[in-house]
Amino acid sequence: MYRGREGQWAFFLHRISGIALLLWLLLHTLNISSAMWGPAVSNRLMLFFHVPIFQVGLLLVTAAALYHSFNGLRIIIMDFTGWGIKYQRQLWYGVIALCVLVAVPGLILTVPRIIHAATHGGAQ
Amino acid sequence: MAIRARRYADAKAQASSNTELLWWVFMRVSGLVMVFLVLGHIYMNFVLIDVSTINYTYVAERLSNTTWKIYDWLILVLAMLHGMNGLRYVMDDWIRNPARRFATKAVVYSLAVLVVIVGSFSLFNHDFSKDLKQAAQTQGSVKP
Amino acid sequence: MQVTLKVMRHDPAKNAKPGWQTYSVEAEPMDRVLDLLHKVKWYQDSSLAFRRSCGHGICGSDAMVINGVNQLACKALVKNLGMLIQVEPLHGLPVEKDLIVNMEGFFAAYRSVKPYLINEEQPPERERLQSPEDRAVFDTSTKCILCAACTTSCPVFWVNGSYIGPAAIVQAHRFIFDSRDKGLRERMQALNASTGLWRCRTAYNCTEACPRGIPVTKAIEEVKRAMIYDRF
Amino acid sequence: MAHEHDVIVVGAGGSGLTSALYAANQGVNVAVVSKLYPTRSHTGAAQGGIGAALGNVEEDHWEWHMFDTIKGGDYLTDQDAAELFCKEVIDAVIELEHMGLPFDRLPSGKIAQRRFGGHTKEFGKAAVHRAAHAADRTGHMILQTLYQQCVKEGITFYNEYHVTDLILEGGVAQGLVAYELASGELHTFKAKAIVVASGGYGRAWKTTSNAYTLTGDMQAILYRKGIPLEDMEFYQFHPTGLFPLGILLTEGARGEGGILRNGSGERFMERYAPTIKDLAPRDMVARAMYMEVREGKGVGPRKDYVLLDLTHLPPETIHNKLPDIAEFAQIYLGVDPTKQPVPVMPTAHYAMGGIPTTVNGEVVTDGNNTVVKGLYAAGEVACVSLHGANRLGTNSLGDLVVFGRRAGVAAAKFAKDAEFYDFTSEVLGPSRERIEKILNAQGGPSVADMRAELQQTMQDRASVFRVESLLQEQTEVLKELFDKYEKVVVQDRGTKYNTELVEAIELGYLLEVSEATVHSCLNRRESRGAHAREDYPERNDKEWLKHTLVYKCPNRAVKFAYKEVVLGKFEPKARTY
Ligand SMILES: Cc1cc2nc3c(=O)[nH]c(=O)nc-3n(C[C@H](O)[C@H](O)[C@H](O)COP(=O)(O)OP(=O)(O)OC[C@H]3O[C@@H](n4cnc5c(N)ncnc54)[C@H](O)[C@@H]3O)c2cc1C
Ligand code: HEM
Ligand code: SF4
Ligand code: F3S
Ligand code: FES
Repeated sequence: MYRGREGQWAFFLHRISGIALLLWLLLHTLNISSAMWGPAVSNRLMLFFHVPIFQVGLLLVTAAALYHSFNGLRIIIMDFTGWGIKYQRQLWYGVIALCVLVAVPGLILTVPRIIHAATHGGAQ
Repeated sequence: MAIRARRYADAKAQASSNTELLWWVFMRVSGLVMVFLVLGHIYMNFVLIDVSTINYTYVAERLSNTTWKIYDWLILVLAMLHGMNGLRYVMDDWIRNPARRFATKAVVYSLAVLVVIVGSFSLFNHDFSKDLKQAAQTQGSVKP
Repeated sequence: MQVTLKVMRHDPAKNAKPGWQTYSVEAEPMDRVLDLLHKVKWYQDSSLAFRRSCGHGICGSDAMVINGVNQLACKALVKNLGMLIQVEPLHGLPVEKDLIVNMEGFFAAYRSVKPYLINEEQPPERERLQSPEDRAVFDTSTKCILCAACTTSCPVFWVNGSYIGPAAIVQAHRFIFDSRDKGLRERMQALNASTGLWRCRTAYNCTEACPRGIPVTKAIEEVKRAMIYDRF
Repeated sequence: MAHEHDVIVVGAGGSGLTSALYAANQGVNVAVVSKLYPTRSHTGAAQGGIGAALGNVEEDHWEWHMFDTIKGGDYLTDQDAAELFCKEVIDAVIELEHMGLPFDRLPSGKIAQRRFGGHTKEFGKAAVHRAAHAADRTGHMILQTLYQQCVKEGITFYNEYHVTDLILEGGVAQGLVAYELASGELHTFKAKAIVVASGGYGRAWKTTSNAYTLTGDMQAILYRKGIPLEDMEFYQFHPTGLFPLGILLTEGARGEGGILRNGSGERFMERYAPTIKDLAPRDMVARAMYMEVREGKGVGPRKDYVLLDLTHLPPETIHNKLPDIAEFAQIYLGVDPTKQPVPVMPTAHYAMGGIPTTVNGEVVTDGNNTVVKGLYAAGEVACVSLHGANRLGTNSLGDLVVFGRRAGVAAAKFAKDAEFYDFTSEVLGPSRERIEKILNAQGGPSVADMRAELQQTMQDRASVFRVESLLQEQTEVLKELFDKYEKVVVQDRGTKYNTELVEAIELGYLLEVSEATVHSCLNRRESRGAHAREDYPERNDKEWLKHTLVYKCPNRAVKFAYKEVVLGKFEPKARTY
């Protein structure tokens, strides 16, 4: 295994999160579009996606979205400014910090909801 | 083998186009726009409400609103283009066998087009207000 | 002191699979990894194959993966590496034997960026003038010794060998930013291709790996910008 | 496999690439055969600069440069070569600039120049700014620029092909045999003209600034074929080798103001060369350093080195003008030259001698300049003789481009009117036998042990100071080593990248050039330039103002002939600075 540093891991994560987002985008679009076929089909699909495992997956995808967005901004800064390259490492730590900063309240908000849903057999 | 250091004579046909440059710029621009769209989307559907309560009615109501139609369609198209081009990079990198790469790309791009079409239909060609009314009639009220 | 040197060996004639071989070598803290390899080759196992020439980081022959990162064996000192030193051939290029990799693809990429001054104007009788400031702009990229440490540290190159690679882009930078050069458009052909510089994902491994201290990623980004500003 | 090219150049250093480039410009088909990738050649290690009387910083004239070259060479320099060189090197530097070489610049935009050892104004009055440079990687930039031009011209390269033989029939060069490292195959090359540009042989000594690959290959191959080697006793030891590794710290460090100090901190060069002090020619500085150490004025626990002091220079000067050597000191000794003086001692550096040639690079076989048809040589491998008994710093890079060009043009012109000679793959025979003998040997000495012995004994008996008894001993040592070499064994019997076999072959070359060197040292009973005989401390113009030609004879004997020194403008005078 090559001992790369921050830049390498930033890239690996960016790529993986991008792919995850894309995968989710496909599922999500189909899921939402199912509304076209009326409430019966649609609600069944949505219920299917409301099982806890998908909920946790959704949390991960959200984390991916956060990381990908913030790191995307880091990349854009590096692409167009000299200091972005100079401080790329610090910027990356900034990205991680931002993700954590946003994720913690998010988790505090959503985890109880998921647990609630899981223990009460769904939101309905 | 002898090495012939030649003038880059066989500069490939692809070389003279700016496609790659333009895609690269597009990735930044679309990314920049999407930061707001996607974070907004997350905020609205994850924080403001409990995702696990989302159901047909919520969706149908949202999809009846023109602003949201445009908002969602923008995300869909931008993310699709951005993500698919990203995936193209990934496929170029990870699938080294030309035949296999071609096949994968064909499948993936077809899928992408399909999804965009389905998504766009649901946004613009489907009258959810009618559906909603129907639903209300048949089921009584639709519980949130 | 006694250090353990683990070398990834591959003899194409004997066995198909590469494998680690371990040697115990007497070493001083100021010894170079190249010295250790020589000690093995000269006094323990002379079949060990690697390239080297100058012995002090100027010819670019002996880039290899040392303790997980690309370095020149002649610039990596034992005191900075510890008692267990692992040496592998560069990643991403076909291994010919032990630590020797095939460099043809690497040099082909180099040639593709037209790595020579392009200026069709008749030069003056004496030297062309260039201010020290103009000269400074591309100074670091002139340091490149074509050792391939950067290109073979690039995660994109590992999986996509047709990527032109940072070394070639540094060479392009060396000329594009030379006030005497007029070849930006010509070089764009190779750089703009789908295997060109837009494949760079700013992973910075190249910058970390460069034994000449060239800010490789910075150079790449400058070339990207130069091309974009040329188009828009 | 068999190949055919009008002109084939052996070696892809500065001289080889220049030859190839100018030969190609003449419209002939050119190929370069090199045992290294071109950019790995040792020209890339040259640091300080290329000397030319551009006069960009201060007034300068080619005559002054010529005088310095001749005086630096202790009047053994051929003055026709020196005159031509000092004129043409000016154009050569301009031409390199036109090719794109990124010289450092003056505020006016002109090429910057620095002072260098032995380069003076007004025939010795004071040091002059003559060395055009690109930081302290001038050689690197020359090598890169020349290779770039070769890429542009589409010259054919055979990289990692090790030349093992030269086909010479009836005084005519016809082709080459080379061993391809990647496959272990032998190849034949037919050529109408061959330019030999394979560099020096510093690896004959233990402490050297030279690359592991500088083993005197083509000198040895031609020597074995009966072609003489000229002035082999003149081997330059560069004063400032990083102690104890031998890695070079450019003279440019002293050009920028660096000072040599002994154990008591004294600037001892003031005693040896009152006018130009630390910028005296290399032979003098190297001897002075040895004298200091001998007199117990050295530094360190064993008092066996001296110090190069740069601490009084502004740190920016060091970082901008000498970045690489600052890094060498930092990496290999852990010494920061902006804060601490750097331990240095002389290191084997440059061969003034080599294959005798005319000013057009034609290889000659005797004192009457009898030419070998179709055979040319340039660069460190050759002896024009521009450097005489001692080369001035920066004159080698100039030599590469000036005489590389002359050899390339002459070879191309010759090739235009010549035909390919007919030979079959039988010519591979001797090379194949040599290789198979090594591969099949059993129970003999190892390459590494033998080479270590050679290098140590050469260091002890034939380095800066020389004396009859030790040299005599060394000839005996060499005879023994030759005997042992007959049985040398290798462990690696493979065909792909058999680098051990290559080292074994190179050891054979080192033995040959060492033999030529030691015998030439023994033969010249005077002290001149880099050749310092303790038993004959004076220069003796009456008997020894002539070039040595050493020939290999059967039974490990040698014979000598001599060649007149071309005199002219400058009469031999005592050499003081
Ligand atoms: C550390 C250092 C610093 C120096 N600094 C300066 C300086 O500042 N100024 C200056 O003027 N001079 C300097 N010199 C001297 C100068 O650099 C050299 O003399 C010069 O570069 C030699 O060039 P070349 O072309 O003759 O040979 P090299 O550059 O040594 O090239 C030899 C070529 O021959 C090939 N070759 C050798 N044997 C074979 C074979 N058997 N088969 C095939 N190919 C073969 C090699 O592959 C290589 O390509 C310095 C030298 C050293 C060592
Ligand atoms: C939210 C805002 C987003 C921003 C700021 C953003 C930014 C970026 C940027 C700048 C790149 C280019 C990386 C490079 O060239 O090195 C990129 C690549 C990528 N993006 Fe996004 N992106 C965003 C959203 C998305 C979404 C929603 C998806 C999925 C649909 C996605 C999928 C990808 C993929 C797959 C890649 C390719 C990764 C690679 O080649 O390594 N991105 N993104
Ligand atoms: S940029 Fe640095 S790492 Fe890359 S080839 Fe050049 S010197 Fe080596
Ligand atoms: S490691 Fe590779 S991705 Fe770009 S920054 Fe360097 S070339
Ligand atoms: S041997 Fe030349 S760079 Fe290491």
